[in-house]
Amino acid sequence: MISLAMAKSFPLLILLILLISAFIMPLVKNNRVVKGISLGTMMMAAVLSVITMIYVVKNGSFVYRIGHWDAPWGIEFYISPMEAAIGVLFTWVAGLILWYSLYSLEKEIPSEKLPFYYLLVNVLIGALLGIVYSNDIFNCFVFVEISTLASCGIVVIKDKKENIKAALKYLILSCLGSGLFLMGIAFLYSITGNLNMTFIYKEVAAAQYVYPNVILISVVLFTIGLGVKSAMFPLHTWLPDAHSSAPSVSSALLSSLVLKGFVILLIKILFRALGFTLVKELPILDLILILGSLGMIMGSVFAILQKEIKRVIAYSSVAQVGYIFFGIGLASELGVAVALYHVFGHAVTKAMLFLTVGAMIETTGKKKIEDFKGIGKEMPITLGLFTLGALSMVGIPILPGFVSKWNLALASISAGKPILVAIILISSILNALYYFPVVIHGFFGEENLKDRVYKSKQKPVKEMLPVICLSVAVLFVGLISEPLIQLFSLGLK
Amino acid sequence: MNKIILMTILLLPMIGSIIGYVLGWKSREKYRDLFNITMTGLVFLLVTYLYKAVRHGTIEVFIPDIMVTGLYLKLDMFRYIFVWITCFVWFLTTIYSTQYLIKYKNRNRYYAFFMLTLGSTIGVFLSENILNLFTFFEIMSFTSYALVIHDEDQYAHDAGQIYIGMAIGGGLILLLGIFLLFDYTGTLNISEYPLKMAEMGGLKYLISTLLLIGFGIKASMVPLHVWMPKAHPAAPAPASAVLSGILIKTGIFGIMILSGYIMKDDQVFSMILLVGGLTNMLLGSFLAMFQRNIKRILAYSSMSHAGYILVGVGLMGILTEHKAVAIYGALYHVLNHALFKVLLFMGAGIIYMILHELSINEIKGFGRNKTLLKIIFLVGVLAVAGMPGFNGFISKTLLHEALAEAHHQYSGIGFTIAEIVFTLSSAFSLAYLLKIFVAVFIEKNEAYSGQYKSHVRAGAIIPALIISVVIIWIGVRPFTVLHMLEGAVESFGYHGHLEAHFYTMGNLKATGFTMLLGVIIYLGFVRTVLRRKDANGENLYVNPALNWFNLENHVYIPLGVYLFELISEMFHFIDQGMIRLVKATSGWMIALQHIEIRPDRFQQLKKKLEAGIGRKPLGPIEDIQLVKETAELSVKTKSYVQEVVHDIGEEIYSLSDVVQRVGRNMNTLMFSVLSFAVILAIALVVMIY
Amino acid sequence: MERLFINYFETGAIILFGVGFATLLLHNNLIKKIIGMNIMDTAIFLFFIAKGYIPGREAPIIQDVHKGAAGYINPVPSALMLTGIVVAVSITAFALALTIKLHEKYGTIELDQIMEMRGD
Amino acid sequence: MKHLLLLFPVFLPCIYAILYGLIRFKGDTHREVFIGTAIVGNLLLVIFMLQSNPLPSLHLFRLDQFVDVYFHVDKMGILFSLLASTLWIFTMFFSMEYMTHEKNTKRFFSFFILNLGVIMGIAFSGNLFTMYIFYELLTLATYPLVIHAETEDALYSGKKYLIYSFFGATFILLGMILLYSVTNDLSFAANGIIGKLDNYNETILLAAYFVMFIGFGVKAALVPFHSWLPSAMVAPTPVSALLHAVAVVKSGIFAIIRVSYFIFGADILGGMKGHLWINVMVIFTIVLGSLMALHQENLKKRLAYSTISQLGYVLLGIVLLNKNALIGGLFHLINHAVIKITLFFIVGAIYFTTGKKSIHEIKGIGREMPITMLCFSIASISLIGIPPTNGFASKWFLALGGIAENKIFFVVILLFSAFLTAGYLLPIVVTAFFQGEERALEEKKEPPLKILIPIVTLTGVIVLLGLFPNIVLQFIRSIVGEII
Repeated sequence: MISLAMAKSFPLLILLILLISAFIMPLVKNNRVVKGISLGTMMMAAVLSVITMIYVVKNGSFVYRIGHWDAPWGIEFYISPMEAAIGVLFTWVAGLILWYSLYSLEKEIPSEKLPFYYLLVNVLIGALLGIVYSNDIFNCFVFVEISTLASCGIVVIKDKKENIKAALKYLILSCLGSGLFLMGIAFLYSITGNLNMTFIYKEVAAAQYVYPNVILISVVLFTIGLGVKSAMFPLHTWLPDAHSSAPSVSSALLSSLVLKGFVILLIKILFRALGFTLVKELPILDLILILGSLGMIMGSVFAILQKEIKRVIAYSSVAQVGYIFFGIGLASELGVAVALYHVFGHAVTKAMLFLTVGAMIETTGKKKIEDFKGIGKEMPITLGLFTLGALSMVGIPILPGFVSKWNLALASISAGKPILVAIILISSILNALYYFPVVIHGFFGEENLKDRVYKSKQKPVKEMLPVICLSVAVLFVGLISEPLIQLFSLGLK
Repeated sequence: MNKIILMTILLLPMIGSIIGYVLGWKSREKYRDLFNITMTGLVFLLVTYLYKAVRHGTIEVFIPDIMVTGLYLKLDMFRYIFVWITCFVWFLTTIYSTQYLIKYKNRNRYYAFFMLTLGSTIGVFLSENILNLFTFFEIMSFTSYALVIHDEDQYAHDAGQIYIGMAIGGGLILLLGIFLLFDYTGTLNISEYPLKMAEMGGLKYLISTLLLIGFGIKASMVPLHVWMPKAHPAAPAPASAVLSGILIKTGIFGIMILSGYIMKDDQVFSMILLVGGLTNMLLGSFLAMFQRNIKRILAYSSMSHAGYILVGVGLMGILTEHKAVAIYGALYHVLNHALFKVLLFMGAGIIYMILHELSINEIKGFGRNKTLLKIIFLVGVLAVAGMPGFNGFISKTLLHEALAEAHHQYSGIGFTIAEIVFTLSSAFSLAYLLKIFVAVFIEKNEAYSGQYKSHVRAGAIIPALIISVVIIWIGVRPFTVLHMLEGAVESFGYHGHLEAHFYTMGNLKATGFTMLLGVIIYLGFVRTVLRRKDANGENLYVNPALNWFNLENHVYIPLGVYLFELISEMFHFIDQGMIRLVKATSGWMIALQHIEIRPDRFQQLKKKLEAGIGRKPLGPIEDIQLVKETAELSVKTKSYVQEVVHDIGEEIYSLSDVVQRVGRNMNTLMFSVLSFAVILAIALVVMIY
Repeated sequence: MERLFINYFETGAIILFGVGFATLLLHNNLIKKIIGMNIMDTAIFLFFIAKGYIPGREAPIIQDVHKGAAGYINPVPSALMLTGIVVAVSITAFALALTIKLHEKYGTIELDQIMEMRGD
Repeated sequence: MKHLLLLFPVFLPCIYAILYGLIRFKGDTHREVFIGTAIVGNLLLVIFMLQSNPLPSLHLFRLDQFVDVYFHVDKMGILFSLLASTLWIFTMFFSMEYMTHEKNTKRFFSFFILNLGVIMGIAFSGNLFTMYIFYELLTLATYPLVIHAETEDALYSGKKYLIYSFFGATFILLGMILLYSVTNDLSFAANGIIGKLDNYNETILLAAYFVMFIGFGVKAALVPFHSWLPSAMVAPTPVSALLHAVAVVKSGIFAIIRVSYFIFGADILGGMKGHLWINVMVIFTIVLGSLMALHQENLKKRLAYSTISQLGYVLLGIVLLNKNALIGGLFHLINHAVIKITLFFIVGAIYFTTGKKSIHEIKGIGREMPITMLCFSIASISLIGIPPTNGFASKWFLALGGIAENKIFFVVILLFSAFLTAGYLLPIVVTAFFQGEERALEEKKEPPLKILIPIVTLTGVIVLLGLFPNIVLQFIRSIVGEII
């Protein structure tokens, strides 16, 4: 099939579509057109990514040279099933979030800034996809910087005091992170002389005996650098502020996609550039495991202490990222595959949670958890969707949250660390502790439901449709867990 | 055919109870009374009809698949005696009841339970399967409970509580025994036990002890008798009559089965029974002397007579050659006791029916002019005392003979004591009976001269008359009954009949001696020690035993209460354990949060600040300077200052505040960068070293 | 110790990084913080370029004759750092823009004062 | 194709429940007919399905060895499903009348019907995973019933219920993880699946069993995880009745049976020697339940504690791991369900007709409601275990099982608890019948027929089961024969 054969160039095409279209937007006066462009390009990207995915699954991984220069000089895209799948995830989730934003964004940000917003989103998604696809570390660095700027942009766009504060904090910390990342590249480059991951992999095998410390240092720099950006536990401090103050569409994007982009990059560096066998020997994975576990517990603990609902969900992201690092830290193929799966599961679920919460905040104008008592009567569908997300987070079977917890537990047993199962379970209990009260007080309680009018604040179903699609996606991701995990472990090899 | 009759005997009272209840519902009480009398009469006739069949062979009925293990009924001569006497007594008491209860409330309920009790009692006696026996035993306990508390006053409820409590407790212990029995023998059929139990070792004593406790409670064995002196007087007279006359026999029946079948005449076990029986005999009759309530006296008397029977059962196992005497004696006494005790209770009931009073201090002299009642009562008294010519004499003689045989066979000091006890308790019997009889029927009392005569109705007196006739008839012609008993003895595996001579010189002499002793005790103890003159110069009986050591009040209740409280407390703790744990933990957490951190310093600061409001404050601290300036500005700022003061005081007052502060600080950029640096440093150090 | 002197570029870069970090950490003023950030970035660029520098070689610009691969330093780090500088500059610009915004909203660029004014 | 039939009893009630929520009924009759059709129809469906041979089984969807929603009908499931669907019908009649006093009937009946489906799901689950899902669903679906009154008290109890349940679920999950890491398989098989493995890590297995026992034990009101049950008494009576009789606590028991005998298998468990603590917990459950019941004034609370104790019996039957004990346990599962639901109905009926809740209020009520209280007496006697009622029958086997393990201690505990049972139930009977002022005109105040008929019928069932237990026992024997 011709179209499938052409699929090799699709990743680049996706990037080009997104980035180029982004800069058309400020030129357009009509906001509706801007929205149309944004959604249209995202949908195109989504379709293309699916085709790429199909191609990769059929024909296996491929390398695409940009500008037809061969590596190591030219930049190339390396598309394995993992990358393709993540690409599909990013484009689709972003597409759905954008769809939702069509109806709600204007209520949060001034309409003259709308084109810039969509510009930033397109750039952001393009950069994230670049991080995912690219096989060149430095190229990744550039994309990381672009995405950082763009994500700061979509935080600050609301133009409120706390947004700016949060964005500045985010920016400074991100910048520190990218600094470390760049330093890491420098170290790695100094011993391997390459920036292309495939080549680094080849060189590093020889170099590890000559320069063991350099590899160690560079790995630490990568981990911490990317850890800051992906809110690894004690470095997460920017996240709650940024995520909770941003417009809910931005929060959804940031939480579900942006964090994940950096995690994917870390995985790529650790397991593709350095290689499984090498990394396994390094103590870095233990560090990641410890920090991941800490994040799982402490993120939830912090979430329990919060009063604003968006902050709760933001802290929940910290905990969920902890799961991902936990999976990486297990140093087994299953562990990493499950971590990748959790990227998937968490992306769809968290997007859904942020959007539903956004809808609730939008209609009620309130932020505190206690203000949402009895909301289930006013917005049954919204809270119902929220409940689904919460159930997934807590770990109810079939839903993705459960699947990843289950597999993480199995992986930790097979890694010979059964005690970690306790951490997983404690973390799920803690999850339940902060998600369920919202649901219970939302739906039940005589006092809570007094004076509430049924469906009085419900948004039209049309506007909630993207979220419903996300909920379907949640179920879908839960159902196809097994092939996905297999796909990922395939992609890692 | 016989099988169907057997089933009918069992089911008829139960069905009859329901029909009677429904009849009584429509307030056609006459029909119901008639119906009940007919029912019991019919049952009695049917049982009598079966006599011939049973003489020829046992009747067995087995219905599988119901009540878990199936229903296995058996009627042999041994059981026949119990069944027959039950039906006979019940028939008469039913007639009696129609009269007695005429002014009582809840008659309908009474009859229903009365009939149910009959059915279950028959069931107990008919069961071959020990589980069936237990089943009927329990039903009987429950149905008779309703009879005990019929009056529904406080006394009845108290008595009923002890009664049902002990009955259930005993039943469960019995059940435990049955479980073990079944587990080790694999069978529930009573007649199969002798073979199976023979092979069992020491465990059989555990089993037999459990079973003995279970049955012993019903048979009012010391020290399990505490319910009895309370429960029997509490019930209406006809109910007391059957409780005392028949229901005790269910316990006896169980013990006989235990001794004769299950333990198969084990020496040790029989010895225990003998000792227990003797204790019962002595204690029952001794305590009876002290009582003032007629029914209570009779209840203790029943206890004493249960002892006689137990002695017989015990001797059954101890004797090797002349076992038959003991068996005859025991069974005979079962029969006799049922008769004369029912008679006496009926007499007491008639008195109660008229006077609503049972204390002999109140009713003394009541029966002086009531000849018929006096005669009937006298017959009962003499029968209990064992006067020759009455049935009590026959069985007592047999028992005494058995005891003498045992003495002869083993010749130990123990048996000498046993004989003394036997004689003594017979003497006591006479003493307490004389106490009643003299007080009620011989002494003079102005209040009761002549009147009330018309109140004694035929319905009440006729059954009593019938029983007295039977008593005398048995006393005169003992061998008729002995003939009947022959078959029963065969059930225990002994053949041949007894050539006993009752009216010999020796027996009469012994009886005479006992009687004399009894009279002496009556005159020397009962009349002198237990009778005091009260303020009005009247002679009244007192009961010093009331203040004596009392098993129930001094042992069982305190023990039970303390144990119960203790366990309850423990389990209360466990019950709330989980929640308490959580609450305590959270309490500790909260306490931890409120731990004061250097309160003195901040308190001082706070005080200073508070003092600073409104006037010129002094102090080197910058804050205070600030406060001072603002304080002077306006009243509005004053409140603001107060807030500040409050804040400072509150903010750093406790650990939780500190934590909050730290939390807030953690969100600052400074902290973020710092933590970043720290993590980086740590990671690098850890990695490289 | 000796190695520190031999690799004086790297050593200098690390020291510079430390200076930048300290500036970022310790200063309250946002502008100073951003300057610190820039110093750090510069340190990294220095470090990276030092990796590509080989003493005694020429810049990889062909003048007159081509000296062969042995004659020039590694051009890749230098090229990369060009990109890096661009990125750093853009971030600095963004950070400064935010600072201006903050100043508009809060009237100060001292971070502790901004943090004091919580909420509204 | 007929395997698909299996889905109907499970999912049809869910559809009914949704329909019930959507349809606006014209009158009460329509409504009641709808509910009736749903519930009776389900029973008929189950019976119809059981006719087919071989018994149906169905993989609804299957991702791998673990995520495998698998339904399978076996005798154990039949027992449970029939028990549940039968008792559901009684409860339905009862609640139609009873709920006229309460508000929010619509939600009540929706969830009432829904729960039936969930229970069917539990009964027909073919592996632990499926069961776990339905088990969790049960928690969620019963929650609205528990907090029906929506008072503060009710919400508090509901919270307690949820917290306990989810702690339990977490334990179960932990157990499943441990188990799966050893077996790689979670399907139920008659003699356990562990026995088929060549070698296994006994420590992990023991831990898995222990943890799962506790996890499922939370629903089965295992001491010390029981205290949600007495507090859940704030729910309306039909709910309490169901919670106690079949829906929640029995599903816990059922799950423990599944785990013990269909995953581990009696031999393996017997060999693991880890039973001491479990036995201790079970014994505490038995004694604590009856002891605490003695202290309760509120009738429903008394019954709730009684349930704890009786569930202890059933658990005892399960953990003793021999045939007789298991027969006793299973039989008691049925008996207790029938007895307890009757008792609850009666307490509910008393509340419904007179508004009385505690013991001291009901003096002499036996005169006003003789039939009802007669039924109560019979049920009480049966619960105490006095022959010839069904309660005795099951205790008989339990005790035999206990003795067979050479542990006479268990029997002593059983009997002690029976004594306490008498202590807390008989006073109610006595108070009702034999106390209180006798009124001149005793007017009968029997509850309405819709309440009375279920009570009387169930009492009839109790008596019948006591007199002729062998029909059921035969079936239970065949189950037990297969799994031990």
